[in-house]
Amino acid sequence: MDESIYREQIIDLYEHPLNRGHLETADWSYEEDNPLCGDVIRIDVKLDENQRVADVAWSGEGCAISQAAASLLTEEIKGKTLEEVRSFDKDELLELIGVKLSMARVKCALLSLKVLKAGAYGMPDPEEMRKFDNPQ
Amino acid sequence: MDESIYREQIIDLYEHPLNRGHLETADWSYEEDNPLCGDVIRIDVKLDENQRVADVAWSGEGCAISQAAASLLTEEIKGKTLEEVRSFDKDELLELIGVKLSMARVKCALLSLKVLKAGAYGMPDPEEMRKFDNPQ
Amino acid sequence: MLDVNKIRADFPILQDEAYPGVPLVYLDSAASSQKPLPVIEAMNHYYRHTNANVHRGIHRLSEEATNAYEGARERIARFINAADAAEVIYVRNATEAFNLVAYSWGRANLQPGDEMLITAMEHHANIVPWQILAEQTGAVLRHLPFLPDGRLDLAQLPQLLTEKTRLFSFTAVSNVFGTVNPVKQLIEAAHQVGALAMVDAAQAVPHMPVDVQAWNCDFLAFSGHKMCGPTGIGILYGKRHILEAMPPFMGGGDMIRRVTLEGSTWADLPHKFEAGTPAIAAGIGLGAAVDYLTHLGMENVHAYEQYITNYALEALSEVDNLQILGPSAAQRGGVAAFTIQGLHPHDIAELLDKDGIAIRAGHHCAMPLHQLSGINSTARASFYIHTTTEEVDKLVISLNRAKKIFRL
Amino acid sequence: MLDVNKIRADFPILQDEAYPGVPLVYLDSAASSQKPLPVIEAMNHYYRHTNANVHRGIHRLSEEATNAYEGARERIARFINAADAAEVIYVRNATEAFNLVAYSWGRANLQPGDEMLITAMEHHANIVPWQILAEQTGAVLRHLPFLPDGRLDLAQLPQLLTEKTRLFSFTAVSNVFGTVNPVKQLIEAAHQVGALAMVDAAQAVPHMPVDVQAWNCDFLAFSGHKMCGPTGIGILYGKRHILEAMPPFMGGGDMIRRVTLEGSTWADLPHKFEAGTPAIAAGIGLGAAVDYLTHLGMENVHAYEQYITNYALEALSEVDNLQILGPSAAQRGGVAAFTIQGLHPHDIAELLDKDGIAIRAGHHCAMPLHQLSGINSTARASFYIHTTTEEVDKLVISLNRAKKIFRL
Ligand SMILES: Cc1ncc(COP(=O)(O)O)c(C=O)c1O
Ligand SMILES: Cc1ncc(COP(=O)(O)O)c(C=O)c1O
Repeated sequence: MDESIYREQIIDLYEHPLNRGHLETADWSYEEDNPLCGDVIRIDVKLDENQRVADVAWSGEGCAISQAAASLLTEEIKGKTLEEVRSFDKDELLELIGVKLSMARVKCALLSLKVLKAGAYGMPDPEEMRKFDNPQ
Repeated sequence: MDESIYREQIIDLYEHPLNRGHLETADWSYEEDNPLCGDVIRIDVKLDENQRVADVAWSGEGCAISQAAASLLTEEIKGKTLEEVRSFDKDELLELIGVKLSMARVKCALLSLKVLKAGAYGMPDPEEMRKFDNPQ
Repeated sequence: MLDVNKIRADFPILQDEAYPGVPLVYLDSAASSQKPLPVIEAMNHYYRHTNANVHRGIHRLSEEATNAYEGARERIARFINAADAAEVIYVRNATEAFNLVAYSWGRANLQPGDEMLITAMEHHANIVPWQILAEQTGAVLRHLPFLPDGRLDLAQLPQLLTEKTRLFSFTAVSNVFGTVNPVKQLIEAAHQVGALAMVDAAQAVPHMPVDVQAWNCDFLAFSGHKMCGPTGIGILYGKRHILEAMPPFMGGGDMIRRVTLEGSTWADLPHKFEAGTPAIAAGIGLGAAVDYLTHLGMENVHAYEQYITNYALEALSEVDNLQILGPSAAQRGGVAAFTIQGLHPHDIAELLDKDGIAIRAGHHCAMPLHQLSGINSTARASFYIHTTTEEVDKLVISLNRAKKIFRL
Repeated sequence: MLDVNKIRADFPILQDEAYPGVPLVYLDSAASSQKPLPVIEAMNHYYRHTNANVHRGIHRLSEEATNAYEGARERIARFINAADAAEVIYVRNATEAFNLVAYSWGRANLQPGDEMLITAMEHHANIVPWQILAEQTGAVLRHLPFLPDGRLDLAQLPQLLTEKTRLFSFTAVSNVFGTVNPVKQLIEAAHQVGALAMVDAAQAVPHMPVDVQAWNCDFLAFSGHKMCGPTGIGILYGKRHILEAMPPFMGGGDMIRRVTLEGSTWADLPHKFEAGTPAIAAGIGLGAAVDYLTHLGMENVHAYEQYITNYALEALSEVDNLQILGPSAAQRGGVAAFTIQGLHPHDIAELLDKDGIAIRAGHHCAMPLHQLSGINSTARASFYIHTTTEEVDKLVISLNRAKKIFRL
């Protein structure tokens, strides 16, 4: 992994985010914040007839890490089935981000995944959600 | 002052206390304990027509220091006026005891004086009583 | 068996003299234990090299402090075999653990007429919070008596532990009698009537292996300072689902999820119960204490204490007119509370101190126990991993000298 | 003026590097201050040479520990000019002080419809306890708003502080805006309507002379760890007659006068509010911190902080698109919270950390203040007696580097 967490790609994504916005007709939308810093992420997802992610958009405010993570995550799950989304692992996302994060920043990175999963499960499953509050 | 707190006189008084017992007809009686150790002292006082201590007796349980102090104190106040009893100072009693006491043991030594004063004031005067709980 | 001389070398204070030429014989570990060097150094190192506020900081020191503090929690959780570090709440001392349960669980759950059960041998920490709670909720506080030898009167349990009982809180080991109570049996009895069980493990966790899952207790309390750790830190263990259902105790920073001027929501466990900047150094110190004891092995600690306690009980039984409280050696922890006819505990403690021997005199925060035993106070010697047979011998010699001074 | 280089030599951590070759620039004292050697050594010495439980022991160590611990209380009392050491209650932190007042005074005194007043710039420690109290008693919690420049909107005080108000609790110095509030005036206003006044002095006692008798506050709260002292200790000051009339908060050992299984009576102040074995070492450490600050002179500490804060505010104002929250330098303590357009506080803190500079990013436990200011979070640099102008210069350079990395 990169030593500096602000590698070019992170800054690029912060400046030019992917899938940023809202979906007019989403199958589900979910919004959640990181109370430690007040950052908020909302994710809208639209499934196709095979229960695969047809389209996804995110919105919200946050630091470069949480914003880049949201871009990378939404890009990654396009075309995945609902089941695949539900079982998408936090380590996969951290690998996509590809920089070494401190514990405090891991929470920033995982905010979008937390929001995505809460939406995918239809509600926050406490056991599942807890993993994001106490990563590793 | 003596270095060892258990000089002969203290042990003597512990074995052979002075003024130990009860008065049949006391003008006042008061009893109090040291909650730190559960030791109790009761003092009965009889005044003469001039408001002087005609007779005094003490009873109760305690360590050698508190018991010796009770003997010395009661012996000392015989013949004193009510006013003199009220103004009898804790340092005077500590001098009578004549050994160097640690803070914890000063409380033992002063228990009988606390009881005597509470009786002499007709009730525990909080300001006056506090001095015994936080000696020096 | 433990190598007591090697252990003694770990404790700086044991290298000191009590008075010039008089070595220190510390027989007061039940009140507060001494600290081995690794514990002192862990805190020293923290303040010298990694001090910062925890949880909220994005800088190296804060990250390191958080890792050290939360890492300690994880090791403490393993030490008592908690299922999850989130079940381990940092408090100031065992006392606060009882108060936390009384204020949070108690007020949310007790109705007038509900009952709580304690025993008559409890420390004030496991009496007074329930008395205050009883007064404020209308619940009734009952107590299970003890037998003359200091064991619980289990025959009376069925009358006292009933469908009305909501909580049974009792000590695992008495700090006066030394009695080791049948913890598992008592917890099962509580659960059978639907009551929660809380264990006062202040005198257990420092001295024997404790496994909260094997005991199946709902709450458990202990203090760091009695187990080679610092003052100012203790633990409330609670089962996760019970803690989660409880309202917070103190409010402030760190225990919230979100605050608005209209209202607030709470953080997840364990933080929900930890308001404000915690005792970070003390938590790290307790982690180091747990490491120290783990390294010795709690089975070994227990075995050594049984050995030295046996030795002490026999040695003390040779002193004329000395009466030891509590049950036989087989059922007790490393404390020996006693009285000597004609010699007040204060005078015993004072005379022993002149020989460098530190014991405690008084009611040891167990006034009801003393009152029911018909005595005002006792002298108490307590033993730990660094106590030697020579020290016990000195205790006996010093007691005999004290008696002589008092012409007994 | 203070000799900052001499002072820096007193702090072991300031001799460390943040990363190899990168000196530590600690600008996070408002979250928790670093500790000078005399404070660290006071605790070290305690654990190595005089550790024992306090108050109850008749042996040399216990006597020495008691003297050290109670002696610290007396020096702390003098430091804030309390009339009597019994008015100084040891708590874990400022947060616990608010909770103690809320649980003890609040529940005994508040009726449905009674009001409490805080301000909109409070730390969560001075919000959440009153919210919980309001919910449990039916009292109403109101707040005094602040102006855009971070000063209190005193024009609204008369509507909000009324005959219904039982308590007005406010911060002396905001931990975000840095605002120094008109403490004396606010206390007088509270007393005029018959309300008690509680001062959050967590950001005041470390930084300026505080005289509780001159202020005439009824309660005052602060934490040891923000004033060169250890974690795990704080102070609740209260006027004697008010504390005496209050019921106890936590129950247990040391806070009782007598315990029977039927009921208990309470110890005198300050012990009535200090249940269980206290944070002895931390109390002693706070005593050493007070000695350290007294030796520097709080007037000097204050003057130096004003100097360095002025310097910092000017230096920061040179950074483009950087916005500082709070009032002008004349009315503020040594904190500078700011935002930079296009750069999130997390990213600022992270990038500064790589240059060895420790600042804080977030809501600093003051969510309502941020919400009302229309921002989620800020970056906060805070200054103390060891902060140099060179360190402030490094902060500015590092901020500009951060902006460059983000192509701003
Ligand atoms: C103004 C203010 N009040 C209260 C507190 C709470 O202090 P503690 O966390 O030590 O209880 C703080 C510290 O963050 C503060 O800055
Ligand atoms: C059995 C027992 N319970 C509780 C306590 C209270 O411990 P602390 O004073 O550390 O809260 C003690 C210590 O004296 C104890 O021996």
